[in-house]
Amino acid sequence: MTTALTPSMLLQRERELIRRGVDRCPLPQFLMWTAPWFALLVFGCYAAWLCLSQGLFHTNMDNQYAFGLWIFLDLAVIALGAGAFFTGFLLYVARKQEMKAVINSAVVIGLVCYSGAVAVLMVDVGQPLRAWFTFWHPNVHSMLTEVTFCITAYLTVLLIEYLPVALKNRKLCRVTRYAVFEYELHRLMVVFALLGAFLSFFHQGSLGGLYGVLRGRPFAFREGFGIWPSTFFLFIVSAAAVGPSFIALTTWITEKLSGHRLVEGRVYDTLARISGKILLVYVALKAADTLVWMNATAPARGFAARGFYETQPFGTWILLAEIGVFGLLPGWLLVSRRARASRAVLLCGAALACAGVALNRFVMTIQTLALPTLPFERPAQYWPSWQEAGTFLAVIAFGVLVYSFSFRYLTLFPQERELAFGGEKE
Amino acid sequence: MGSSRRRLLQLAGGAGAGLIFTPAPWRLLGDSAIWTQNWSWLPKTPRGALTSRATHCTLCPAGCAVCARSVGGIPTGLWPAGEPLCPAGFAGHHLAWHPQRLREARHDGSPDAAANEVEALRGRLEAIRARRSRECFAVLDLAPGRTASLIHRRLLARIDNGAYLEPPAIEGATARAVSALLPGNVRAALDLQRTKTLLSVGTPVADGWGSPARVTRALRRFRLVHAEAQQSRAADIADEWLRIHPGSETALLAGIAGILIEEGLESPSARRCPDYGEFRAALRRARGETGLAPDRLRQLARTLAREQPAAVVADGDPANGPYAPETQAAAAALNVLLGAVGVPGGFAPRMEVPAPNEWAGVPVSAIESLEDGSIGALLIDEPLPGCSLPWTLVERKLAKDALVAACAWSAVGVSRRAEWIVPAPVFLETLQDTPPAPDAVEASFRISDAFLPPPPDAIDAVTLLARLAGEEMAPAKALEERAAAIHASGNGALTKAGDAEALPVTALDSAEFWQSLKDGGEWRWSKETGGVEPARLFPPGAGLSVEPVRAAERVSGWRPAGVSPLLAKLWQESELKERPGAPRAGGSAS
Amino acid sequence: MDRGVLVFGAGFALAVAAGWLILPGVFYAKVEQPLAFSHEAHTQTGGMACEDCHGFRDDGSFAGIPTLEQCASCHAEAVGTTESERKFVEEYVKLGREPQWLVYSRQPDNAWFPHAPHVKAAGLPCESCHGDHGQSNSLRPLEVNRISGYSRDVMGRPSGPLGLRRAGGMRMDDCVRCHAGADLRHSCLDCHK
Amino acid sequence: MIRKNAEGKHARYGMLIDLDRCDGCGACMVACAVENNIPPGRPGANARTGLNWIKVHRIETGGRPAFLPIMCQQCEDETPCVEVCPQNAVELDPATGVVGQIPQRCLGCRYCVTACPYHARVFNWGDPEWPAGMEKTLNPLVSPRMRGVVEKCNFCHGRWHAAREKAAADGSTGNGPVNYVPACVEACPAGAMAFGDLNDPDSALTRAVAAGEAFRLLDLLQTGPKTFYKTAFAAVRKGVAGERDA
Repeated sequence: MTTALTPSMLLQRERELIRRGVDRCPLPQFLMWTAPWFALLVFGCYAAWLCLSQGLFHTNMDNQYAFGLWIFLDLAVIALGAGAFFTGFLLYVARKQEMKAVINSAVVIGLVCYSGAVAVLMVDVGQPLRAWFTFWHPNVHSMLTEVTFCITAYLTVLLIEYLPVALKNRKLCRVTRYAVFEYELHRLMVVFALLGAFLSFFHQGSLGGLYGVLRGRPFAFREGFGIWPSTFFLFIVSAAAVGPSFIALTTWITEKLSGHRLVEGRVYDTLARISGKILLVYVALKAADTLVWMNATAPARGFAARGFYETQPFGTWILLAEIGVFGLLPGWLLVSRRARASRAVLLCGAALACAGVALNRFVMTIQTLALPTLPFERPAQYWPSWQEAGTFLAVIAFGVLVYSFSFRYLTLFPQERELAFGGEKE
Repeated sequence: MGSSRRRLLQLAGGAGAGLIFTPAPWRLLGDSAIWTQNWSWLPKTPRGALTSRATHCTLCPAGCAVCARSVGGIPTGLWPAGEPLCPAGFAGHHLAWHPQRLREARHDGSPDAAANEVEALRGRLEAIRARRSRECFAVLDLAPGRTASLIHRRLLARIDNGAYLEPPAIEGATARAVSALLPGNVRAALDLQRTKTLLSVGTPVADGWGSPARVTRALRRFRLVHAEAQQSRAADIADEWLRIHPGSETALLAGIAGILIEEGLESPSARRCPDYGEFRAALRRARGETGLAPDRLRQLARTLAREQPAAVVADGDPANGPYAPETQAAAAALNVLLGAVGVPGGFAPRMEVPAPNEWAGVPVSAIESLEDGSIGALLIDEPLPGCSLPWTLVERKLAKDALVAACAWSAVGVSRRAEWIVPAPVFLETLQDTPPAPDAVEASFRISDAFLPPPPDAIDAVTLLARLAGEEMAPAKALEERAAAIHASGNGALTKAGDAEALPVTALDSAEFWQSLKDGGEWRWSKETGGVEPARLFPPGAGLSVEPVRAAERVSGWRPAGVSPLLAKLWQESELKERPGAPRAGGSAS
Repeated sequence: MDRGVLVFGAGFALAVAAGWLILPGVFYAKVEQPLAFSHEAHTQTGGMACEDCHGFRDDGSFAGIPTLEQCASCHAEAVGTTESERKFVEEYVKLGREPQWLVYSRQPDNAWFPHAPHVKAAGLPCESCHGDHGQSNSLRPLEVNRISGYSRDVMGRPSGPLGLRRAGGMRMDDCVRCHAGADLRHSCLDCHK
Repeated sequence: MIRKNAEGKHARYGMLIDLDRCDGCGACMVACAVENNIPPGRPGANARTGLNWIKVHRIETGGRPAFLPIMCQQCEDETPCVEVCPQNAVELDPATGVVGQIPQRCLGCRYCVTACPYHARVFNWGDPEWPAGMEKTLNPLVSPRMRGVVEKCNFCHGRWHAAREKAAADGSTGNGPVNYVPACVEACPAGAMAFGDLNDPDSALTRAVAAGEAFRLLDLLQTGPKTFYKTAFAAVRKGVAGERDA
């Protein structure tokens, strides 16, 4: 007996979904904002469908560049998505109460990054229907097995962490059973945060270990402790360093787009300070590891270190940029109180940090494959095809859409009502 | 209303949870993964008895002995049987399934019945006879030297003013130039298996010249000096590569000849030639710039004179086609000077495979020798890929309303010019034999048997010509007659497939001889010929000019890798055949 | 215990019952053989042995299902009176058309099962893998998995009603059970090609 | 390392390639493609997207160029590709020493392709396609692969199977090493390739390796390759295996 839905009733129904005391732009304007992203999503899904239904010849990958650019973007997105586990870790373990303001946003960003990355992996893998073989016939020596286990496990943890955020929606929490379930779940968040931190610790590390164990690629191979190469720990520290910065960036972007303040200044300051400190630790470890690798590990395998930087365009500038410009500089910007005071410098430092970690992932993926291993080989160029680019743009579009809908209908920023609309404190 | 929907949801929830505890979802997961290995569009390997039979690969003059392994009677691979095979040989059994294989007759591109072509040709033949005009009925044989070629010439003799044309071939050009110097109509061939030093000028020794696999195996045994302007594959494998100026081939040959005479290293048989004095005078006038240091040329001449038996081959290079007659004459003269003519290891007289006496037919005429517009009807016989011919050469000779028909393995070769094309049975679909190899002195007769049925309306050029000449002839019958003629001649010996020792022909009766030939046996006849003296140094009327070679019509005539799509592994899917320094097609070697 | 839990339980029970009893059948399509054939008639009344029709070729490879001309050597004319034999002689032997027998034991294209090592070297009887097929009086329809296209005797766990194991065994588990025992199990390459 | 076990049952097949005899004719590549049902190149396939289990490289060495056939080296010391494959689709077969690639379990993540220093692994970027009718000429000893899986040389394991069946048919009951020859070794017109069992002390391969004339590519990576190369010219060895400071 649903009566005909007149447009005005529709708008009214939709406004009831939005949190009380907070206003959002009218629905048509919101749909105007999401339309281009939907188009991008459809275009990307078509590109992915081509790769899935006909074969990976639609990409420009080949037997030398077995991992394409979208694998580097995957790794970068997962590193940036580390904000979720680290913010959770800071809030529930390190008792940093400011994190409460951004924890929901961090969870959504984590969910978006991980689900997008797994979706691209499903398109990149030659036989997605056999993906469960890794669980059924796992090779315990392989880093990729560990990555697969931990990423899928952490994805479910993220979904579980996303549930309470979703169930607090104004309309949903009217159903008593959901509200009770949400409350119970909320009390268990500490457990999930710890579980998420543990799983993220391992798969961020294993993504690094993927390259560190390659005895066949002296550029990537690193000695380590026990079965873990040094890149295992470098990837964890760099992910933890860049997580808060990315949360700060996305919060600032959302503030700019929504037009009102979402978090207190203190939250930015804490995020930046923690991110800067860990970044400096990472830069120190990275420098040490590079020295050991250049003087001991690679030469022992018959490869002089300077040989790695003779193939254009991977000159020594890429090493200095990764450690210096994108490592030391943002680290110093984020750590020094004076620099952090101005929001622009803080955000610029955060952006540099994110770019630094992305560059590290690029170098470990693409440069490792570009460098010849046999003496007579000639380096080769690689350029992604539109299908590759389309698939990854679809993932970005998917992320933006999920974040936009979550921001509109769920409470991502608890302090928003009190800061922007003078409502009572949460 | 609310409760019924909720009940439905709860029921569905229960069912969902229950399904987890049944095999259904897990079997679905398992079967879909197994489905990915059994897709309907993936080909299944054939089933049937694995058999292997000896036969020969007749895709090029070498005629290597192969063992054809088959499943259910269909060959799945040609493997070496005692002698080496070249890359094209391993994929020879794919020719019958080649994607460009012509399977039905075509008239101007649209499918048509094969019989119509025979009628059209017969009608044109009657028209030529009726008009009593000068026009002739020509057959252009793109695989000359086979038994079928002899049959063509015999049948053309029965058709008044029939002409048998051969394409200008690069291979054996020097051998033909040397034959012109030998007394009588003795044919010469390079006895490569016994050569000690070979100077090849431009000849692509490493790319399918002569008997490719035997050349590869013999490479370690003789010293190869290769002279060419660009770094070709032959330059790669040569022991010494002389980088000469483009077009300075004749200058090089004349230079070496001059040094030999200057240092008195030429062979006595050369001095005895009547035109020796005239040749020395011509040499003094022929001074050319080769781009090599003079002492290197001198050192090369001394090596050639010292490391006997030495020979010089200047057939031509794939880029420019056959060299000008002056270059080949200079090469022949140099061979005479080195004493390489008529002796084992050099250009020895070639033993001819006997043929039935009544097979005398029209003479072989080159396309240039016909006057323009004199061909009323042209039948192209193209049983194999590999021969490319500049069509302008033939077009000039065609009459205004000439009819061009073809019996071809596909419609993409030279036959694409033909108005009528009829599919011809190819290697392994019909009995075939090979022309004499340019690098084999002994006479040999080897045939490949028929393993597969040819396409339904395939007609062999021999059968078609026989119908026009009102005779019944088929390739198998022709080969059997030739085998009988060989058996009647009583020369040579037969090596049965798989045996080592050779039985003299006289020890077998004609039927057993023919049967063991079909079962992959090989007839060989070699006779130590006494030293044949070259009659002269220069073919009459040929000058010695050293200005750059006139680029003849671009005729490759080589056997490129058109036999099977699998040869793309060499030419497209790897960097093996990339010319050094060529712009990178795919990218790095991986 | 309001009605919701009961409804949920009902859905649960329904799904489990369907899953275990009906679904396994749905996974397989039954395909009839082109002709009715009785092994028993040939072995008992005909007095023949397995090797008479399913022998080894001289190069050691296994000949498998007899060809038409092998059958025609006895059945040029109808020997018995059964309807299926008349149909065989009329429609196959006279027309020289090879009957398209459906092979229960057709292994996937990527599996390598040579009979010689098993029958000659190891001396296994046919029954150890083919079960009582040799004594069957009629040919049961071939059950082909609708998704993977493989025969039920060859691929997947024997999920008959209530998962009872079928007689004989040409599945991978059956091969592995013997090979593991006889120290013949080194790697996938032993049987996969 | 798979040492020969007590009853001498295990083989460690290896290859010895004489670079001075190889003249880059490519017969091995075509023979390998025919034997292992490798489909012809897709339209637009090039040296990096094409399917070749054995690739012959032309290498500048200053003087006469060298030709180097490279296929899977069947490494046996913590084989890089076996270590990294997440679902055990690649394993070192203890009975033959061959590194087996099982296309039915490979899910095409291509991690092994990045792990292999010899670039000996190729990926099926699209479905294998043969011209109509040519699938009748496929070799029944080898099953054609499908799209989305990695494939590599397995020393013609189909021929090892056939040799085992022939041995059993001829009455042998043991399952000791069998003698067979891969397609490329049978095909090489220059006789540059020799195949042998490294566990068998008097095979030509073992003698050449023991005599020290044979060298291995990238041996400092300690992956234990079992394909040995031999050349009399130092320039060829430098061009192929790089600087030899040791």
